[in-house]
Amino acid sequence: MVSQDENIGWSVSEMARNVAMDIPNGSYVNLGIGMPELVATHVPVGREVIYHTENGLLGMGPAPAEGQEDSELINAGKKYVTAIPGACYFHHADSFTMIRGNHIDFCVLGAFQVAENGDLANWSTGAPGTIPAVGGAMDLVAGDITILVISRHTTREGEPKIVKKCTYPLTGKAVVDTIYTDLAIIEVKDEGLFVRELAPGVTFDYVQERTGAKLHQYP
Amino acid sequence: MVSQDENIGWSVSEMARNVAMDIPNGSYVNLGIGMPELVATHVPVGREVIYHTENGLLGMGPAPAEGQEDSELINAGKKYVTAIPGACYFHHADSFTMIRGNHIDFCVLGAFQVAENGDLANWSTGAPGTIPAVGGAMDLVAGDITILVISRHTTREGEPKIVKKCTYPLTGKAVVDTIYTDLAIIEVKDEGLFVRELAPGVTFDYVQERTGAKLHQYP
Amino acid sequence: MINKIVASPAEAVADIFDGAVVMISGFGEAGSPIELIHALIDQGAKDLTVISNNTGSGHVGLAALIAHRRVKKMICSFPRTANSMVFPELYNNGEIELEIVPQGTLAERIRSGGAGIPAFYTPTSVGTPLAEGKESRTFDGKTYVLERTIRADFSLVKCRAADRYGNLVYNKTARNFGPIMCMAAEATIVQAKQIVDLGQLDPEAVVTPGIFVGKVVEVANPAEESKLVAEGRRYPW
Amino acid sequence: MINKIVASPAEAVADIFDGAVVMISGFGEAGSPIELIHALIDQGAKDLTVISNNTGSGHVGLAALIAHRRVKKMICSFPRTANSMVFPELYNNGEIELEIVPQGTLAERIRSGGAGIPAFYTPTSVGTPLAEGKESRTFDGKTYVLERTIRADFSLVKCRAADRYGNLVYNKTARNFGPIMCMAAEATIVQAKQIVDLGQLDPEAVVTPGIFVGKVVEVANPAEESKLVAEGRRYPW
Repeated sequence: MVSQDENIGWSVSEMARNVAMDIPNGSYVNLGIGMPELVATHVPVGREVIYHTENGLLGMGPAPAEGQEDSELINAGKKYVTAIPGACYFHHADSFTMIRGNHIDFCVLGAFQVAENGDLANWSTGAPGTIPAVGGAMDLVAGDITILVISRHTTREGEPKIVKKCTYPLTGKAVVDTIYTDLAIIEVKDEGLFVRELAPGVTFDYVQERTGAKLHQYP
Repeated sequence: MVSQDENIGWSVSEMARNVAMDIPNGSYVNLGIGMPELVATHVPVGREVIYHTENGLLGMGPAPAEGQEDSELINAGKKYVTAIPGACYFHHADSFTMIRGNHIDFCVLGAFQVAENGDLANWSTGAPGTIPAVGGAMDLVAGDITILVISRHTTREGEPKIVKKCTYPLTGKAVVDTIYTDLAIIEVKDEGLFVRELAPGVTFDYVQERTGAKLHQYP
Repeated sequence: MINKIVASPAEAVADIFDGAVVMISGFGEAGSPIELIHALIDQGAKDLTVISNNTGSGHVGLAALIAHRRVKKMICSFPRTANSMVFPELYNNGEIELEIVPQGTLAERIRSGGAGIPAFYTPTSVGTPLAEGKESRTFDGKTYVLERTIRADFSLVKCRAADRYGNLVYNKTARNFGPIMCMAAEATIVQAKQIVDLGQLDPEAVVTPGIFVGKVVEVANPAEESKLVAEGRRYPW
Repeated sequence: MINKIVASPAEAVADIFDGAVVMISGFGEAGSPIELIHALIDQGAKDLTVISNNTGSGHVGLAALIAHRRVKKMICSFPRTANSMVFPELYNNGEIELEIVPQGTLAERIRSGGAGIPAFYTPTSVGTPLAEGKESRTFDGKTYVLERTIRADFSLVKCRAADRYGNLVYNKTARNFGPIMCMAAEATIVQAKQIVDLGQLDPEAVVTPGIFVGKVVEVANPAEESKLVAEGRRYPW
């Protein structure tokens, strides 16, 4: 465990922007609950991105104005949302066809742990006494959708979240493509983890010290 | 081969009426191409029966008036049809869900041969040089839909169509429930073929002579 | 004449028997047939196996059914939410069984149940604890698990509008599991916000063809689960 | 901005390559994208594997594509109809391959191709010549055959209306294989009778969500195959 200076690295908003910059115009994107939801607000002007929520809506828009909430128009996190012009509704089997059948282009997810081979753990800490609840997490990573993980680099306790091997129960094996943390953008390759970009003022060694797996630099 | 007096037995129209009488109010029915189509015109007043055509329509109505034909509103036999109020359209996978998932109550089919165990052959004569063409025939009999066969008792050449074992390629094994011919109504039971009704002036022995399998009488 | 319309939720759920397998539509409160569930509580059937994405919240609807000890086993993808306290308590006390299924696999198992498909292969859950004990197989170099279909004795479903043939249309994301659950039960029971005359539903826009529906009851002003929970209401009241 | 609309059928089919697997919507002439097929004939791609319920009629549309020796293999449920002469002749001469698939199995194989399901079990064809050589298995005392998914490089589909996102609605029984073929191809190419502004299609009534569609071209007055056949027309004219 190595402590991390709170004033170092990207803010959550900057992390979301980093993800958004990697999503091209015309993409179909599923955003996980929590931090991933912020990505939608950072898509650059001129890019049109269509959001899928697995509970049956393609063309999800932002949260409604106060007083306009509709309890039958929600996202996968059960928050009130809106639908853009050109949206459409469908049932759950069709919705997961879009996921499992690789029609979605990008899925942005949070993580408990990511292993150096791309294994993802984000559904259960496996702690005794917790009730298992998987939702759509395993479906989202089961196809060949590009999986982008957005997460703080370490846990609140300073433990690395990027590890050699996940200790939490897996969501999927070798599924993560890119990891966006407050310290770096890290790509998962067959040869291992490669740092693509460092946050301002952050060194490679600083990131490596807070990572449980070996990092590589591009030549 | 035993010749059959053309003036003996039910007319095609009466055969269709016999089938129609066995279809209760509220049934969902798929009618095969040809003779089965006649059944729709014989449903007794007061019964409401809904017709399914596997090319994506539930609530098929009669043929349109001349000049009202729509090349995008056809039945499985590719004939022009209409849609009743309360009809709906759906795609082919959903349509065969209704069939394979046993949601249809009755399917009325023609036959080349029916065996005493209920085997049905109605898609191919297996003759060399013919092009195989199965359509939806095998799907219609694959579930547990009640299968009603409407057919002349013998071929044009006087050969029995109800046989001990089908010589033509099968459409399905042990699938037929009741056979409606010009001579008799015959039920397929685990114990064999049972004659439920004889056409006026037709004797059990007359039917047995023109049948390639043993018939039974109800006690 | 075909007329699937019944007069009350009580009449609609009258046939549900002890030990029945019951699918209940909804994703959270959206699409949850709360009046049918309350009628089922009044009706008294017990030892139920319930298939629903969640386990309800507060002490109304599905959570109330569970609280009344009517549910022997839940099959769902996500049994806990912000306001679910009933299920966690019973589960931690060992008073209710749980089968946890990935959401897309749950949807596909239900859909296949309606489609006469007894089993299918899927990539979801491969390499995870949820694939343990499941048969797996490789197709074209990728590993998949074999999943069996699910069918139910009854499905309880909420929709926006219905006609006497049982044709249904839904409202926004309240559609979710409704259409596939209608397909996968021996008897599907629907509460509709509105019953319309035959021919009023656009035949191109019907989502659930009437063939998948057994009974329909109009509930013009369904309760909103989240409001009842916020008010601390408990069923029966 | 997302804009899937292209200017002409020729532009829409420009990428189809020799040896491609191509799904073509339609049940007989209903839903057959005749202008896209004619553009494909002009474009010249050959050695195609075509998946379509039938094989066309007369010497237009799919029958013309076959007549021009562009199709190496047909996968279909019913290769002969009243006015189909091209396919039977080539087939009897051994000039075209045929894989015959029961119609519901064909639909489900296509749908599963779009759904990421590599294989499923079905009761259809058990005990018949079409099950020969197929793996079978018993579930709950009933026998089923294992069927593999089908996917295509391209799907050519006809619909009634589309918007720039590729959302589609169909017309009556011309819907048939269109929605599932849109799901099962790497690139789906659609001819729509009408292109409408975004938001003009009712989000509750969209049949094919735009995510399944790559390119859309407006063909406001599509030819009617049966009329062309009755007139003895041949493509190209």
